[in-house]
Amino acid sequence: MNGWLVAAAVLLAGGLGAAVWGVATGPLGRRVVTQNMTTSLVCVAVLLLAQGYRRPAYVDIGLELSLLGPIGTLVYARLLADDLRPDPPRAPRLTAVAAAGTAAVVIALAVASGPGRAAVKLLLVGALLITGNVVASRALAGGIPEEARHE
Amino acid sequence: MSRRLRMLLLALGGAGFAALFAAACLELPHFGAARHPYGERAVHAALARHTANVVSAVNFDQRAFDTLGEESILFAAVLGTVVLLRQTRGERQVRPEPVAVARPVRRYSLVMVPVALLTGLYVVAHGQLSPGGGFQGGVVVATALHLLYIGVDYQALERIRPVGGYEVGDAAGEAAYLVLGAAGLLGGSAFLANTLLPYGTFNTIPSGGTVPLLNAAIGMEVACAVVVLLARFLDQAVEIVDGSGE
Amino acid sequence: MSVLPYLAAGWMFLAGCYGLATSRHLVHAVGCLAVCQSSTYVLLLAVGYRTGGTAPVFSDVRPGSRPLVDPVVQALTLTDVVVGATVTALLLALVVQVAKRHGTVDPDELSELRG
Amino acid sequence: MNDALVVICLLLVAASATAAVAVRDPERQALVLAVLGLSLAVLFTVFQAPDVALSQLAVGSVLTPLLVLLSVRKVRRGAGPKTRRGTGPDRGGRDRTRPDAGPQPPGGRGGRDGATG
Repeated sequence: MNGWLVAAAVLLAGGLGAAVWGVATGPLGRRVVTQNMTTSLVCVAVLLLAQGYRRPAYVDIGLELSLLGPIGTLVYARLLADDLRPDPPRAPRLTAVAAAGTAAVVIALAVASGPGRAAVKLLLVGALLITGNVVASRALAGGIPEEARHE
Repeated sequence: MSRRLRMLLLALGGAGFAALFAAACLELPHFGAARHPYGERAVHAALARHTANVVSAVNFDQRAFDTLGEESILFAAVLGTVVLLRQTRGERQVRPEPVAVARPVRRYSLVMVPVALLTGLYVVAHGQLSPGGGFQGGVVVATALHLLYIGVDYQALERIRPVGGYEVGDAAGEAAYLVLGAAGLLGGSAFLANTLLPYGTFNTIPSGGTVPLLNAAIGMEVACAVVVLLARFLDQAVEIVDGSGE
Repeated sequence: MSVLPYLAAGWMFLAGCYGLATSRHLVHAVGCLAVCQSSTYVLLLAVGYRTGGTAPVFSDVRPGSRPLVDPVVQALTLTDVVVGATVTALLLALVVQVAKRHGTVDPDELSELRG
Repeated sequence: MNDALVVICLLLVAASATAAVAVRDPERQALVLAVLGLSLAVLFTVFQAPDVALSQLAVGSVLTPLLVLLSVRKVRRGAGPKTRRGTGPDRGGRDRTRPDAGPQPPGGRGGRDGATG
């Protein structure tokens, strides 16, 4: 029983539950934004779990997710650009909340793990995740124009 | 087969499966039980050969032959895709127009390509120590390259992706795995037996005998295979159009 | 609790099968097959789990200091994930080929074409 | 505590798997599959299988969506420009004239169209 695991459980039950609902219903724009936010959410949850299980090795999962998650969202931004263009999904507030939440959790984890390689790695994951999330939001909000087609 | 008949069959099959599966579940060892005879033996065997990541030890040492089969499946699937998605008669190739991706997205992609490549190589290189391995790292490496298509431009991807080279790399990775296996045979023991190299110091990169080498071979094969696979799909979706005119 | 993971895996498998049988688009059917495949990951890992155990990876823990979950099923699942991905890729290539040949990806229309 | 985590993750995985089947448009299904992949990755972490979680992430977050979306794009283009948008996914190739197909029995299809979750 420890606080990190409780935090992860609450985050997953609330956040990921809402994410499943958000990605399965509603207009396309909302679904894509939800997918983007899910990356941050799951990454933070995995970092919390790594701390809760006292296994720094699990941080590698967060590292990979912080890289691949935003790339995945860019895939949607790129290949669904035509469908998203009429109503580009903008979610500045949600993005800001996600970035702030990520930063808070990562700093708390880095403090808890003490100075050293582990803390640097955690901060790196956090920085990658926040940057990726912000850039992916920007890409969804019309950052990638429609591709010219040869018809 | 009519829709109704199909649904009836599905309902019958589903009900049968559900009943049998539920019955089987009740007889399975309970979730979270403490007895794992195979797992304990695998851990002992891995520690005896100084491999810190037992899952890698199982994959590349104790079950190395099965992994050969798995990689052959990957190899065959890529081959099948290449055959299925070739350019056929009546189709022509067009150059996709360049797209103007927003500046921050473009910059992010360009910066992330080396970062992701490095991470992929890190995951491959530490496969015998920490979670990860040839497959996971290989996919990350291949994904990193495709960031150029996603975030920059198709032409940018094409410049760093001579598909022929990656096809050779795919085959070379598979061949390296076979050669390492055969080396065990020549060294006087069995195919893919991990008896050739010293086992090294526990929890350092050159530990575990042939595990790191097999890991690297798989990493190379997977990275090249994914690049070739995606190249075929990208060709179809971006470049090749129906020649009869749309 | 002692059988919940197994039942969840069974549910996922059945849901995937239902989707496969009622699918009206072959790409959607491939997605449903991926769902079926993921049920096998859940089942395998659930069999190998051990309450209070940790991953059999000793880069950051001392061997013997904590109980371990079963590494053999994890290796099996790893193979399963790889094979699942290749199956998805190969089937999607087949779908593209079907679309080129027949101009449709609706399974019902495809069977009409044949008969 | 870990039991609660296992239950939460299992329910999330089962729910997203059901949603992935119920969402019938392949592009939207790709989004749900991505979320399914992420919930599977968390479940594997909770099951103490970081290696499997890593490979699930590697496959599920970029590779599968990219393959699915590229296939959908190719299939749609192959089926003609009219189906590009609007009528939903279920009518993939309807605009193709097929003189040999004969008249459709009325009411044999439909009803299920657009059954998104």
